[in-house]
Amino acid sequence: MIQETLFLKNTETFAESLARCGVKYHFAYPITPATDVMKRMAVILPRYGGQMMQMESELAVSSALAGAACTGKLVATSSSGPGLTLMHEAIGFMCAAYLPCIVVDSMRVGPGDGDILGAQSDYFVVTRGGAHGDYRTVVLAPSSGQEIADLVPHGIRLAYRYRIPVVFVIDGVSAQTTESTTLPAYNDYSAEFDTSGWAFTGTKDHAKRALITGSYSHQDGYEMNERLRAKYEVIRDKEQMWEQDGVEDAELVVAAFGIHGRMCRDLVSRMRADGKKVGFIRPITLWPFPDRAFEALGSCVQNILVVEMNLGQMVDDVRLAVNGRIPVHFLGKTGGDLPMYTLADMIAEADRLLGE
Amino acid sequence: MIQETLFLKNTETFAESLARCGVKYHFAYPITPATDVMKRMAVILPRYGGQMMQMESELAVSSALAGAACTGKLVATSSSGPGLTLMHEAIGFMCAAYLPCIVVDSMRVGPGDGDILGAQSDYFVVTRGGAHGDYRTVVLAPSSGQEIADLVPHGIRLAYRYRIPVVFVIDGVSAQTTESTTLPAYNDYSAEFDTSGWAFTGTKDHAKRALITGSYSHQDGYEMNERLRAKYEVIRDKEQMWEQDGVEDAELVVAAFGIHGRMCRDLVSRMRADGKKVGFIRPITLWPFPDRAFEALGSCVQNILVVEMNLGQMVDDVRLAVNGRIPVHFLGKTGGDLPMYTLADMIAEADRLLGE
Amino acid sequence: MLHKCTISGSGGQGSALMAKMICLGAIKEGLKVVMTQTYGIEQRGGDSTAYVIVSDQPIGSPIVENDADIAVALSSSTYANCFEGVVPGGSLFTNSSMVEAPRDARGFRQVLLPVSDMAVELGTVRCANMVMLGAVLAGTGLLRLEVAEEVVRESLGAKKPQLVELNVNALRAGFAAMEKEGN
Amino acid sequence: MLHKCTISGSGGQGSALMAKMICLGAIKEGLKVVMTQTYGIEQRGGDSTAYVIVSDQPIGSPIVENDADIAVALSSSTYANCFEGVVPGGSLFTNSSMVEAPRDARGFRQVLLPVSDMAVELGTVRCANMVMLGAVLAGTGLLRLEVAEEVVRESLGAKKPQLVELNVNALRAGFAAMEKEGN
Amino acid sequence: MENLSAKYGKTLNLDKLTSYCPGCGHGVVTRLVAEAIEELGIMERTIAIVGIGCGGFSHHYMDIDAIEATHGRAPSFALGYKLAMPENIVFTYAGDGDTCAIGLGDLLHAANKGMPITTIMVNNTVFGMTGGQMSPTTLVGQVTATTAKGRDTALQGYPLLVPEMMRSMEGVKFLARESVATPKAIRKAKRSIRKAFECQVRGLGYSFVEVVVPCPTGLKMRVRDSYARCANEMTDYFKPQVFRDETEQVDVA
Amino acid sequence: MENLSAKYGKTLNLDKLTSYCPGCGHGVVTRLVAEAIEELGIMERTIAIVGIGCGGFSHHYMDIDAIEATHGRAPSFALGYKLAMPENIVFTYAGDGDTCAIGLGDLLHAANKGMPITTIMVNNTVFGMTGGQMSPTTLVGQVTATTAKGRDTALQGYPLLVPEMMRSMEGVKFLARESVATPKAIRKAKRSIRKAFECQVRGLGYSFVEVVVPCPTGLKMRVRDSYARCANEMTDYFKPQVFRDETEQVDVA
Amino acid sequence: MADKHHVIDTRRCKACGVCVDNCPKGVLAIGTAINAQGYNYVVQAQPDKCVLCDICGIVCPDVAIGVVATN
Amino acid sequence: MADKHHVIDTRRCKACGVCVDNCPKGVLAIGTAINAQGYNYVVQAQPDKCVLCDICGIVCPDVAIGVVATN
Ligand SMILES: Cc1ncc(C[n+]2csc(CCOP(=O)(O)OP(=O)(O)O)c2C)c(N)n1
Ligand SMILES: Cc1ncc(C[n+]2csc(CCOP(=O)(O)OP(=O)(O)O)c2C)c(N)n1
Ligand code: SF4
Ligand code: SF4
Ligand code: SF4
Ligand code: SF4
Ligand code: SF4
Ligand code: SF4
Ligand SMILES: [Mg+2]
Ligand SMILES: [Mg+2]
Repeated sequence: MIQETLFLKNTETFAESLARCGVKYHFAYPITPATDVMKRMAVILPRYGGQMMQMESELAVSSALAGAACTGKLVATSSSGPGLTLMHEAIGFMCAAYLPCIVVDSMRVGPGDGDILGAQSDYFVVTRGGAHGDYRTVVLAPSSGQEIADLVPHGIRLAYRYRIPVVFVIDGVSAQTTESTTLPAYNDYSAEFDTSGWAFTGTKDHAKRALITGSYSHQDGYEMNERLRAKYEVIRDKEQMWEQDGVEDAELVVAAFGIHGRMCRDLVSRMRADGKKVGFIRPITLWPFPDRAFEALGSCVQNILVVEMNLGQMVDDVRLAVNGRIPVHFLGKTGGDLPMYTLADMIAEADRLLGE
Repeated sequence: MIQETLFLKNTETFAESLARCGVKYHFAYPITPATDVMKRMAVILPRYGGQMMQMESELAVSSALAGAACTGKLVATSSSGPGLTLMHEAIGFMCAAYLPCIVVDSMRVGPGDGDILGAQSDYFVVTRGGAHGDYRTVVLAPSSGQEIADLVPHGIRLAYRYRIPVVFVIDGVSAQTTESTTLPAYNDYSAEFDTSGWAFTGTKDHAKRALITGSYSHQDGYEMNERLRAKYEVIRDKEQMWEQDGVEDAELVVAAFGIHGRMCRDLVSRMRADGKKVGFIRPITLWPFPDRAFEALGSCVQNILVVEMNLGQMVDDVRLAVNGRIPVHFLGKTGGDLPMYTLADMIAEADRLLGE
Repeated sequence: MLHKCTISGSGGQGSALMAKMICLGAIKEGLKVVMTQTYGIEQRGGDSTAYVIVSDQPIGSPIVENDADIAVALSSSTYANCFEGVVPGGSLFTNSSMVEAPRDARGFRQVLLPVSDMAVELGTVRCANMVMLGAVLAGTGLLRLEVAEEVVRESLGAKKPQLVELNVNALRAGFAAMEKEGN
Repeated sequence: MLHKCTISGSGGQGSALMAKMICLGAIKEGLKVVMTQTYGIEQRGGDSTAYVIVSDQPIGSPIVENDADIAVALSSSTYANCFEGVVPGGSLFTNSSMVEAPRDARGFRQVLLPVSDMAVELGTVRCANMVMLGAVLAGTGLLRLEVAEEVVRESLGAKKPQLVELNVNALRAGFAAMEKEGN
Repeated sequence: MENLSAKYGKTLNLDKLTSYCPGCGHGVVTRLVAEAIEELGIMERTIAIVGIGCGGFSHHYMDIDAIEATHGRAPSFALGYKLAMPENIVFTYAGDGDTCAIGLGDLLHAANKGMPITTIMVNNTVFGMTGGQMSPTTLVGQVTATTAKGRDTALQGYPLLVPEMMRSMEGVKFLARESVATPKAIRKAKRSIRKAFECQVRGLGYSFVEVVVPCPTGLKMRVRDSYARCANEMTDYFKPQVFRDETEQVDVA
Repeated sequence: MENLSAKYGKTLNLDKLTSYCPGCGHGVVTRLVAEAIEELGIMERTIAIVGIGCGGFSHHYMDIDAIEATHGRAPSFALGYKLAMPENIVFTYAGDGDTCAIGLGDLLHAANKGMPITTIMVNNTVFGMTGGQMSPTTLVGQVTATTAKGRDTALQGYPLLVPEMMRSMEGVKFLARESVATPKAIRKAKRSIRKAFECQVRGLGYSFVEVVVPCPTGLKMRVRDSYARCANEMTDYFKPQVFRDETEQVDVA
Repeated sequence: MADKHHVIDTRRCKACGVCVDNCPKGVLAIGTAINAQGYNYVVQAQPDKCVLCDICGIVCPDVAIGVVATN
Repeated sequence: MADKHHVIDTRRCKACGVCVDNCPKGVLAIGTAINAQGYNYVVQAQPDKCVLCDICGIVCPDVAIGVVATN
């Protein structure tokens, strides 16, 4: 496939980007607003010598994903909140097992079966893990079609470099947004990594390998967790990503990811045009959370406003990052005909805080 | 059943306490170190006119639990991390649906299938929810057999007062600890609450009721979440519980829950005996987290040490509660032949911080 | 140039398709577009609204925030919301076959057209969206009619050639009706 | 009075049962007890260690932290850990049928008894734990032999009466062997 | 304007318009269920536990208490409910995707437990609500949103025969597959659905009815063609039949 | 000291002692699986995907790559693996609890997909590893840790017949139930296990063997009694038989 | 014998045509008027041919048509 | 015909007795010595009765006994 610019739903952009960057096997179960990823994968993967396999539940999806990941090949899945909930067991397993894979979560409103419109309510489960045990996955939060296409290669590299599941989250509104995106030419990024040292491909060229996450000795359990802890420290240290603008002299910094993060650019340019000292930080990695962006904020910053499509999740990480140095405020909701705030809402709240 | 003192495994104490306080239907699937709860329930519940129903998976367990909870009757389940992971979908559902129930989680080492010895690694999933959407459950963390017996009535009342799942967490070591406990005489605490206003018992005495957590209008989704938000605020405000000692003049406060919290009593008395100004806070409700205990700490406190059987989970809530006012340190591990710290380890670390 | 459009109807009326046609036409004209949408859970019968932003400048926020200059209400259930979301000076195109008691527009123009009835006459009520699209083009100059026809041909031609003529006729009928209505 | 006991063996050797007998006996004597345990995932064959704290005062921390004054190693796989966890002045009871090369104890007493072989002679290797319990009682005065016998009778009598005699004999044999060994 | 409530009685609520697509088979099955409840006089003690899918709307059209379960778990919900409230009549109602894709394990265990609950599985060979993807019952060669070239047995296997899996379960006391392809088939389906409820009312054990129906939208077909397909290809493979009927025999409750 | 490796070859690793209890049926089945792999000469390209339960230890005794799957999901793991690496031979090995309690849905869908993978289900009518609780295959009246008065069909239904559920699935090409109750039964079991692997090697489709075995510990029985029960009560209900054998017919791979 | 008459609930009809296809007497047809749902609801094009067999009532997925007994 | 001999791997034996029960010639018996696993491993109590039928090898769950061909 050559580089080309297409007018696509962002779900389709995920499919195209993943396939063009090397994903060969995609496992999924239908769920709005994520189904378009698997639909397009079903059509395009065979062109790359791959296959989309529809499974009969998200449990089966994530289990097949884990099984396929054991071969070292690049595999992916896509779902939405209720489906993701059923995948946490396998995701935690893959973390324990050092298996790379890509998960796309197109977030919808919850809890319960929830509303198919978008939300950002999976922040906690993707950044802290929805399963038992201590583990983390890398979480990337693109905010536009182009950023999806641009981040996918990076996500694949992280997945293989650290042998870890990488989760892309996008709210359902953005997922269903259709826009023009330049898709990359075909290049299998996973091919940069040698998996022969660990993949479970049969004992032809290596001594017996066993993937064990449970019936080990107590001591092995301790050591596995210490190895994980060390890996997470490295990732925390090296892989924080964010976009920011106007923070150098800002009195107010707005922090948001995904669609609200995207809107922050307009917010800052509009408010700056009115002479207001406003900046923004848009986390791109939700885990590792870009603490550094917040640690670096100068003493000019009097307030931070966190805007989310949920009842307050990332705001915890912002508070932890600033550690009491700057007051952190929250604006969030989930559900509704427009399940998010408008730019006008955000500006109004920013103005209120500037006036305080 | 009359009040009596028995030498029981704490898992059995859970079973006895729940049955004596009114639980009629218990659903479970075997998993170490939680199986003894269901085993004892199978034997004793019929004496109370109830029944233990073994299901074929934790998904089925939690679904049957939700179905039974719809009748308004008092229902419970018990499991351990890997099983709990499969219950989050239903727990999130019950939160959305305003259904009361009791969940006992006897935590083991993870991630993956994990080690059957104890851990406290489910802190994040129980306090933030392991499923999609914004929801919370009440989380109670007893630290001894007697505290289990004493907290169960309170837990049942919270479950019905707020119509919310109440999760009891205990690490596997404590779960398998055997000690003498005074069990209460039979009293159905759920009978204090009238469920006829909401239970789904057929339209004989009420107009059609429908339990809907999904295919509602967008606006209904928004309103459901706002109702939940308001309820959670009330619980946060009213229901924080903790034990503390020696904090008034402490230079160092140790914060821990469950078994480490229990050990804090010894730690403080030993260190105080050596003239060291040490106090402790043992959260009993993990959600709502007892922020107030930490907000009230005086300026004498120079350091807080959080000790956990995990890689750092509750420590986030302590940091959020003190909001940068006091340095917060962490001592934690998971797995190993002794999957926790000894009193000696804890005292050593406390001494180090006092010396800093 | 900047247009913000809200196009709404109940499921099966094809409001999303109508919006997509606008996008594809605008791309043909070298413009930037972003389209977002909300919808109900039902395959048919639920409400569905598509938002389209068309501009000759790069587009930041993809959301039409009750500031549409072009609004379309194909069904009565979506009418109220649509009505509230039009900016002063904008245009609201109302399907008067379905909206029985249209409100008085203040500060913006409201066009009442019985596009469902017109569609029935053309052969099927399903092409009401295309009738409406023709009317919107005539009423706002958002795109040229030829461009829209080209889009219809390209998107339906391959898969459903038998539908092309029907839809082109619908487009033209809407366009003509609007021109008659007095642009 | 305060005793901290570590009782370990491999699965199927009954270390947990032995610990529980101690607890039940201590309760009979009006003492406080807490018992904790670690174990492997296997039903048989894995290692299993029980910790018992017996005291006439309320017990805080339930953990025996390498500070046992009474330690029992029924199997060779648990011997090393057990050996490390004895306080100066404490006693380690080692099953010399299984532990082939016992280490030199420094600062504490080590009792070597071939309890598995003794158990085989008594009828089944399975009662090695009771032989050991008898020895521990004789060697430490933790409980009176009669109390232990009562516990055996009460816990086995109801369900498995045929086992009572076997286990009481094992207890007595261990007790006697220890007394002979020179208390 | 006159409606048909004089004919159908109280269970059906005709004030609410259905949100099913024109021609959707769920409409017929929903009505048949309501008729069974009405005729057995159990409306006030009947609880619907519906799955996620278009059939999830079914309870809106009946004046009975209802629970929308999590996806695929309705049978387990029903078990829990029935244990706690055995005097009530509990049925699950869901599509093929909910019942036999994600829900297969829960379904078969509930059936095997043999407790008196009733399951109605509405098989339209497709995931209707999510837009027409392959389901376990999709026919060989059938084109769906996720099988652009038709279901391929090499990768996706053969359409799942659900009641056939319950044949060796002793606790299943009424077991049938029906369709709504023709007026005659609908009359038969009505009889089986009623018997399935009766089986529960009489405490005999578990009862299951699969109903084969068209989903014109999911199949992207005209309504007429979708009914023709139901009468031919669909019922050729999913053969309507009463596999077991113990309502004719014993009486327990 | 001489061991038996000269007899069994390279697949079995006799340096490691098993962690099974004395007399455990897993020991026999593990050996039979190793023998099949050895005899077919596929050791280097065979991958074990084991479940959670005592059988999870089985791979430790074979020098092949192995994956310990999450509880009950081994068949789905195997599907994913096989899709990505069709040239390898993938089998799942797990107990009745793993395979047909929590794993029933995954199992049946994997079977129905008909992809060439192999499942060995070791049925000891109990959850062995967790201490002898009821499983779906627990016999009627059988006392377990969670059925103190014996399995009661009113609440717990009848023992689940798993291969019987696969009889109507076309993609299942080898389907059998065997036991290890007697030397003769073990010889038959060996043949079926070998055929199940052969079925995959030849690319025919899905293969499944249930093996009925004793779990003396879980049943709290003497070893001798547990074998007698296996030869009588267990195999009376779980009748050993080859339900389907298409290895005799076509050849695909 | 009860008095019977034929009812069309035009509000509910979705013009699916199933009744039209199944009426043994060719009584029914899709109409041209549009109801509030936007459908050209069904009409009795030839009411006198109707034999009140209620086949339309049996097949209608929307309980929009059928024969009602007035007792 | 290959030369065959009987092997007992005393290290592996768990004294389950299955071979003892199945040996058609009554050759085997549980011994009194204890192996490192703590079991009274099996012995050939009457070695000369052994017909090298390998039934013990077929039934042993621990690959601890059986007949090996020396070729
Ligand atoms: C856990 C979860 N996964 C996926 C979905 C998305 N989903 C909604 S309905 C449905 C299937 C509908 O198919 P079926 O049960 O056949 O019902 P139909 O609409 O065809 O009647 C799916 C997969 C969901 N709501 N929850
Ligand atoms: C999600 C989850 N639930 C429960 C368990 C506990 N568990 C471990 S093994 C097992 C069942 C073992 O039974 P079976 O599969 O029959 O194997 P056996 O030991 O009898 O061979 C269970 C329930 C677990 N590990 N994970
Ligand atoms: S999508 Fe299919 S099943 Fe759903 S309402 Fe429409 S026709 Fe019925
Ligand atoms: S518990 Fe049962 S299945 Fe597990 S190893 Fe022991 S005998 Fe075998
Ligand atoms: S009652 Fe019979 S004849 Fe009359 S319209 Fe209906 S189907 Fe036709
Ligand atoms: S079957 Fe019912 S909904 Fe369909 S056209 Fe006839 S009356 Fe209308
Ligand atoms: S080979 Fe045959 S005769 Fe010899 S010991 Fe074994 S079973 Fe007995
Ligand atoms: S069958 Fe094997 S393990 Fe059992 S006694 Fe005989 S040799 Fe030993
Ligand atoms: Mg369907
Ligand atoms: Mg088993």
